Amino acid sequence: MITLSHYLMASGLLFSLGLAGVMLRRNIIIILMCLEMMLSAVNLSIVAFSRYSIVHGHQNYDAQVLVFFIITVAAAEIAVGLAIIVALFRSRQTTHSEDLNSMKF
Amino acid sequence: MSPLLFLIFLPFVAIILILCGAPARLTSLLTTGLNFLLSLFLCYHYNLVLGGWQYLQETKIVPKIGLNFTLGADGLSLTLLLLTGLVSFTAICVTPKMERSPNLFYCCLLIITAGLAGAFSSLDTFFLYGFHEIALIPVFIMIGIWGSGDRQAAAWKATLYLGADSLIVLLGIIALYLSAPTSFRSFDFRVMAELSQNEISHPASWIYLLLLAGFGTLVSLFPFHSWAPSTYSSAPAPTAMLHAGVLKKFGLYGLIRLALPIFPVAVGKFSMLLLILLICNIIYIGYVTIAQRRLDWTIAYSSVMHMGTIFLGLVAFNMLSLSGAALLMFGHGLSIAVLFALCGALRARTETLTYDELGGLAQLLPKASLLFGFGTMASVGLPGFTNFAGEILIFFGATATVIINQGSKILIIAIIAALWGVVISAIYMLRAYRSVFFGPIFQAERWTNIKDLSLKEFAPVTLLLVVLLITGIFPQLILNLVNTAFR
Amino acid sequence: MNPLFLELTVVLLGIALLMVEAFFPKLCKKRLAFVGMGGLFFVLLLTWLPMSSVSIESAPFYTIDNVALFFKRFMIVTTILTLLMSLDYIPVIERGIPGERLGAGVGEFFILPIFACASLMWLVSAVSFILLFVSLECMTVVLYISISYLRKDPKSLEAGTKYLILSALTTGFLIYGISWIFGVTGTTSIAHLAESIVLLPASSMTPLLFGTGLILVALCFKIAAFPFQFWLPDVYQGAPTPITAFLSIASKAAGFVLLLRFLEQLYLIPTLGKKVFAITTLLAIVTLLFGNLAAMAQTNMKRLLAYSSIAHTGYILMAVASIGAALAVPAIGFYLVAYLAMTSLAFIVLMIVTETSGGDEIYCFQGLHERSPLLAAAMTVAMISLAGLPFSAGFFGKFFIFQVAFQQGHYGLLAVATLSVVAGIYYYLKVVKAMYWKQPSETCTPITLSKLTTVLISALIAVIIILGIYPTPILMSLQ
Amino acid sequence: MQLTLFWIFSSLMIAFGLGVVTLRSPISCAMCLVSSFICLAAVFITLDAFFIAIVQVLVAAGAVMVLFLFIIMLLNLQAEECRRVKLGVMLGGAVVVLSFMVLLSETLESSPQFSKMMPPITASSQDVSMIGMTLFHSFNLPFQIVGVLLLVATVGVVLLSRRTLR
Amino acid sequence: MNLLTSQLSVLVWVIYLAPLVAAASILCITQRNKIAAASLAITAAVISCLASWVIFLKGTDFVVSGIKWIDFGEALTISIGMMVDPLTRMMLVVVTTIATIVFIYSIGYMREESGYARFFAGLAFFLFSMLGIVLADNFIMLFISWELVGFSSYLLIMHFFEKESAADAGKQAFIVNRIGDFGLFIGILLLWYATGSISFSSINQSLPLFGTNSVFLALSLVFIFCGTIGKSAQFPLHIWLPNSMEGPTPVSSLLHAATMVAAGVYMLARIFPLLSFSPGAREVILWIGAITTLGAALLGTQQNDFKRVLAYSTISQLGYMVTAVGVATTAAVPIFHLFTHAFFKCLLFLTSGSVMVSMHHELDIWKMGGLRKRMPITFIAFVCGMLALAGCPFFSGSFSKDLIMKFAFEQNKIVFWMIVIAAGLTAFYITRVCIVAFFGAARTEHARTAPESPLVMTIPLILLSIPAIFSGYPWITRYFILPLGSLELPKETPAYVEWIFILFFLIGTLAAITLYRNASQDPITIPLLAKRFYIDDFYDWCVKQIQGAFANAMAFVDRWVIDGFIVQGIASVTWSVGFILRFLQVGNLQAYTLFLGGGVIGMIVLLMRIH
Repeated sequence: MITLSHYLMASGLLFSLGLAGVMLRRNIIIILMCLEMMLSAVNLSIVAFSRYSIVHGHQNYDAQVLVFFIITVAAAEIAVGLAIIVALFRSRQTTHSEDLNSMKF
Repeated sequence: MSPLLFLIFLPFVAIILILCGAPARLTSLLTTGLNFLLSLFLCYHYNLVLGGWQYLQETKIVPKIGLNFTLGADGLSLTLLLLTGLVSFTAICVTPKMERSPNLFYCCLLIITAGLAGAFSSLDTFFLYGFHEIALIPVFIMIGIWGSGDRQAAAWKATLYLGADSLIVLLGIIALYLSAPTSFRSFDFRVMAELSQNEISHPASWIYLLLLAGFGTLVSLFPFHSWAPSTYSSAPAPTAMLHAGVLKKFGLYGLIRLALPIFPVAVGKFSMLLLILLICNIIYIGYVTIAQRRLDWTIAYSSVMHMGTIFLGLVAFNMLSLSGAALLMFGHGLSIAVLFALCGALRARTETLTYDELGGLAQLLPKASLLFGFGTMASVGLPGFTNFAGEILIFFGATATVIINQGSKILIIAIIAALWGVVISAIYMLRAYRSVFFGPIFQAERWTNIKDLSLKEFAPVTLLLVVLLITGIFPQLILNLVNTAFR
Repeated sequence: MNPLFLELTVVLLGIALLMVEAFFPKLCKKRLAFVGMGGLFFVLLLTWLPMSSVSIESAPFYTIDNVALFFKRFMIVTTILTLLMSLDYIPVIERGIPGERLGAGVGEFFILPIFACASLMWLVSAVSFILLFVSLECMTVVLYISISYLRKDPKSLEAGTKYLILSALTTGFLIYGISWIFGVTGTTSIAHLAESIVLLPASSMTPLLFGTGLILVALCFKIAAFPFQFWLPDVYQGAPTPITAFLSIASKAAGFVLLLRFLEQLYLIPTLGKKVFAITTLLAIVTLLFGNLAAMAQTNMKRLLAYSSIAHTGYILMAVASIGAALAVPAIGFYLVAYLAMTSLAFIVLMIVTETSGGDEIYCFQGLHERSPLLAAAMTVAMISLAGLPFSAGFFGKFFIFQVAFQQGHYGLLAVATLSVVAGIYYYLKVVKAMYWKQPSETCTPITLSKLTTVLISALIAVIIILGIYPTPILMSLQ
Repeated sequence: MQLTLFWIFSSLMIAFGLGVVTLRSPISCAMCLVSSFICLAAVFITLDAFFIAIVQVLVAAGAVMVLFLFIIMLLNLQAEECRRVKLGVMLGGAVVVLSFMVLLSETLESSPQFSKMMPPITASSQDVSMIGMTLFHSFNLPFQIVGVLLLVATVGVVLLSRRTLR
Repeated sequence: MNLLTSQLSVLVWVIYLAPLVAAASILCITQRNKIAAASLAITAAVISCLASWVIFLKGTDFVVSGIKWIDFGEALTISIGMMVDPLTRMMLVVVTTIATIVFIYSIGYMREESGYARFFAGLAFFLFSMLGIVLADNFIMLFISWELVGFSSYLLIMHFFEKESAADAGKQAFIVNRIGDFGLFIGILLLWYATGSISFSSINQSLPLFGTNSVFLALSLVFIFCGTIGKSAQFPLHIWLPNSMEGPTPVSSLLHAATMVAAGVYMLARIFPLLSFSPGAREVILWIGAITTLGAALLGTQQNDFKRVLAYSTISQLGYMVTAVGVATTAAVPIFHLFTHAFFKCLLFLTSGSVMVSMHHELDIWKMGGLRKRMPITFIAFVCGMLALAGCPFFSGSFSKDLIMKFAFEQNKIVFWMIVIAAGLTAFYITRVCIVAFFGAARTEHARTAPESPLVMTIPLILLSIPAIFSGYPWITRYFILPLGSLELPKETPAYVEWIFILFFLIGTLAAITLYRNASQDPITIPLLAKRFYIDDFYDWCVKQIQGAFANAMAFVDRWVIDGFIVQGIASVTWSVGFILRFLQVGNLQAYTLFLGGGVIGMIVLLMRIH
């Protein structure tokens, strides 16, 4: 049977993949995708936790609402992020993170 | 309302007036003059028979932690307040006309004055500390703008060194505060001292060491002295006068008020260390002073060296030596102010203070030479000047301690070192005097337009010297005041 | 009254202004700002009304204790100051955004902080991870937009992007942490965290720590503790100056409130408390060292203030690490208030100087004293206060923090802090040095200030000095 | 049944995730992401979280993906130009990710609570209505805040993405 | 004269303060006016002098209750207290009388010189300080006056400060005196340590307090004696006195011959009762005195500078007095020589001043010659002084010297022979000066045309010649010296002692006459003596090489090790660390995410691992 740790491991793997993408990719759009992936991974673990902790006979809906919020917030965040990227691309003609180096030290 | 409050707030009022467009020099002169007269009056009005703390006033600041703004003065504070008034007044008198932002200069001087007045009249360690540190920035600004020589490096060194040092003091004060049991915690040093006497608190000796290092640095105790010479030699004359003359005494004041009465055991335990350091201050710095080739550096180092003698007075820790130390603080404050004032006047005229480039100025500047001579003699401790009386008392006091301690060897060595310091100071001060003022005129063609001291330089310095002489001939005037603190 | 009305009023104010902006685009933007400030001031006054306890529905999320009330006021004041600063910043905004006509898009610059203010007010009341997450994100989104507001300025966009990526990344960590805490304890409430943890078996400690670590990372990111401070200097430098100030003050304060609420619970569990205590101490040490030492060689004023902001995080972390002392929370509150006054003063002067000398490097401050004595004096007061010299608000702040740290026996931390303060004196005085020692360059002309700015600057100087002498009101309101 | 579904969809999810991280073209990445999210929705279903699964498909896989693709098209982004791969960065990233996973697995092994079986749901309740109840009743305040958030985001997106402002 | 003690006290105050008032008035008011300055100073001196004579003639001992200078009750009370006893009275008279004469003489001597007012102010101040020493009833007042005397000496030596040599001499005098005072003050502290008192009377009666600790007593007294070594120019601190001849001649005469330098001996006389109980201390004193006597006499034989010869003779004579302290049974013996020496040495210096004025400040005796005829009064006065100094029988000096030798003969034969030889040398060198300067033919134009000095200078010479001849006779010593103590030897010395002394005097005189009659240059040159035993050079070397090198090394340590290496080192290390730390902030988003990831790992690991 599937234990909680299966789900958590799957979520963890997805989270790690997202993290790896954020750290290793240099295209900001793809970084945003990876971020989105990380948030989804979190959703998975929350849902898993809620499913495995039965309250009054049903799963913890508080957690599911949290997931709902996360999805919403993530969407908003991505929207704003993409808007910034559009503006950035318009002014710098790039979405490459290494080109963002006018301020350092 | 305590009259001491006026001493602190008058300068601030003056600053506001100057900012609003009042003539800077006149306003500052009036303010400091008024402060001087007020402190003189307070000294006169102080009830010697009653002794203790007078002119008390208490304002609660943070009642929960026992932090109050308490003003009050005893003889020692009054003496130092008098010194503050006198030196700040003369410092403003001798301030030359300057091209860059004169208003700022006077404001800075006034801030230092107010800080000093506050430091010497606060009974709360917090404000004691705070008021003294006010001077940090004005000094920084003044050295940077109006200093001479390698002024930027000097300003940085002084500010950072003293900044670090005052933090150590702050830590010491906090440690002291926390060492009292919770319900008795207070920043009032009278309470702190009482607690130690009742042995309610358990002051550890490391607090004493913190305070010693902190206050010691301010007094340029070896090996924490290296900020002092460069600062004093680079600072404009009025700044150097106030800093070396008065501000430096704050460290000693702090030690007398905090470290010594609260940690009698630790003082005894570490007297060996302090004695060794003060011997270094006298002998080592003495010889460093001898090696100096410039007037300003010589005077600056000399002020470091003289602190050793005062420290001896503190270590000996009896009524004689403490009174002597207080007297010497007063005398040294005035004499070093005289020397720096003249040093500044000379620098303005000759643009160099190197011995090799000077000589025979007495023929061109008889007044300056006369006053400098007096200053020199005061500084080397000629009888008739306050410094002599102070030194004598310290020596007797230290000897008295030797009697009590059944001949502590290191103390004896320290006394001998301090006595030898008198010789050393004669060596370098007389050489300085001789190199600058006597002998044939060096490069006579350079000094064709040189002018002797004007009245505004001559009069204030003379005032300082007259006070030095009066209190030197009648030291009991000061001692009566000071003794109220050491009874 | 119901405290929720406070935020509601602010939100309504923001929406109303948005409407006005949308329907009357020709309206003078300054009026908009003044209405916004007026409204916020009104809400500020409302906070002194007696508050009813919050309704049952929102009770698990929302608290209105002293700390919350205090920081609500704090946030409102910060926002008002930001708006005041923005008034002087209008020319820069106009240059910075591509508009069809002058003044397009300026109005929103005044309105967005109001929404941020509302979310911050929720945030400081949050005692549930859910409210925490939502309101934190709300504020963050506003900041994303505001930081990249000057679209013609590549630096602003670059800063926005960096903040976006890094902040979103930490959001990921935050909710991952929240999910772990929820998974282990079964609760999303911060206020009842300790109660739930006590019931747990010992074996749950590791996952709990895993979650705690992740949440701490996110909070440390907000307060910019080392090694989570990397975004900060770049973002500070690139963001519009009023937003930098807002970011530096409000966002940091909010981070600390959350940290306090979270750690207060953890400290109740002895085993956990010790670990967290050690971590906070360590963080304080490295943050102090990094912030202060790295600032020493800095030549750009905005970056200098950024590093200084990191440094101040270090100081406040000292107090967080000493949370056991009675005065710790008031000390943090006071420090933040002091930080509010001095940082906003510094940023205001910086903004004016940047505008008139065309740069935010420290050398642009040269001879400021001769160009405008008031500005120089204001900057000096700000620097003195930031450096923590008496009698300035910053001094009392440091004093209280040193005291609580001493009380808790953090001697190593104090030693590091001492070194830091000295380094701080150095780099703050670098500015003072430039203003006073140096002569202004030939091209620099005297600066004339508007009346409002003069009053604002004088008021801030007065606040810094008064708090430097009489800090009690602030302390009292946090006890 | 559930086991099989879990294995299939979670492996697919990971695989597509890997695609996002490794593929060069942004469009491929976006497609992988969509696929990964849809697999995730399927995994949600194995957890009896039907509503969330639907939302996941609608919002994440639908709306967000459209947004991504739209932007990629708008900006006309081609495959990421080849820049020098920084070995240090790769190594650092690998170390961080690997240690993160090590820590995670360590955490999972540390407690017996993670190896418990999925408990059966006893109460018969409607998923959506429960969520609705929770959302609008006890989570009213956060819900409002999310509203404000969306408002702000809208304003922001308009401000940032218009070529010129009116 | 029926004066009450209180009135006498007032008189003492008048004596003491009149010169101070004069000095202060000159400094503050009459700096520009030559005549006013001179008359003020002279009036003060005359007032002091007359009052001193009144006190002397009155002849009562009393204590003037002074003001309390420092008052700590039991612990320490220092008063400006004065006492009058025979010793004081004698010294008062000698000091004020000679001072008055020299003051008057100075009008003539200084008339052409610059700094006239300053000079008289200095003289008046000196007189004040010297009277302080004489009148002091305690060690601190003595020490204060002692220092002030040193200061006025410094001022007066440096009178012609524009001259390098004068400026250096003044400085040297002050510093060397300070070194002596260093010892003196240690001595005072030691005595106070033992007795708890600083007043002479109680110290002198405090012998029981020392008990058996004779080493301590000897040590204290030797330290006290250090003051004498400095002030009275004893070996090895004698070098300043010859150099101090850079000052105007009246100064040399008054300060560096007659009064100030004798203060050291006077102080020893003050504590003589205590001293007489410490054979150890007296042994030290004795030897120092003897070495100084002989050494200075040797050096005197090879000096070509008129005043320097006199300076070395002064050192030598002071050596006699110090030796006398070491050998005599009462203080009267050294004081007796002090008394006679004061007059004849003052006289000799004044004649040298008279010669100098006539010779346009030429001091080399080899550029003089034949002055006997040009300046008869000066010559006669000089001869009087010379004979007194050389110890010619029937002149004052012979009485006192003779006495000292007899005492020395009793005590220590080696010392006896040393000072006898010194006596012979004394006769030799002073006769040499006399022959070279006053006899023979004039060697320069100045010498040929040298005029006799004006009356204001010659009258003091004549006045001083009288005591120079007669002050040793018993009918004078009866009033001046005998009240101090007996001059009798404990037992009869063999008569030949006196003859040895006369013999050496004759040998010295005759040798000088034979050698230098008609000599145009020095027939003997002994570099060792001409170079003053190389002691000055040795000191110069010490100051330059040892003290200078040490000071420079310390300065180096201070500048480069403490300040440079430690202080600035810490600062720059801190700064550099900051500078390097800054590079963490690379500005690259990817790096930041990596660091952040690292931070996360670090945080979690730490949380899990810390216990």
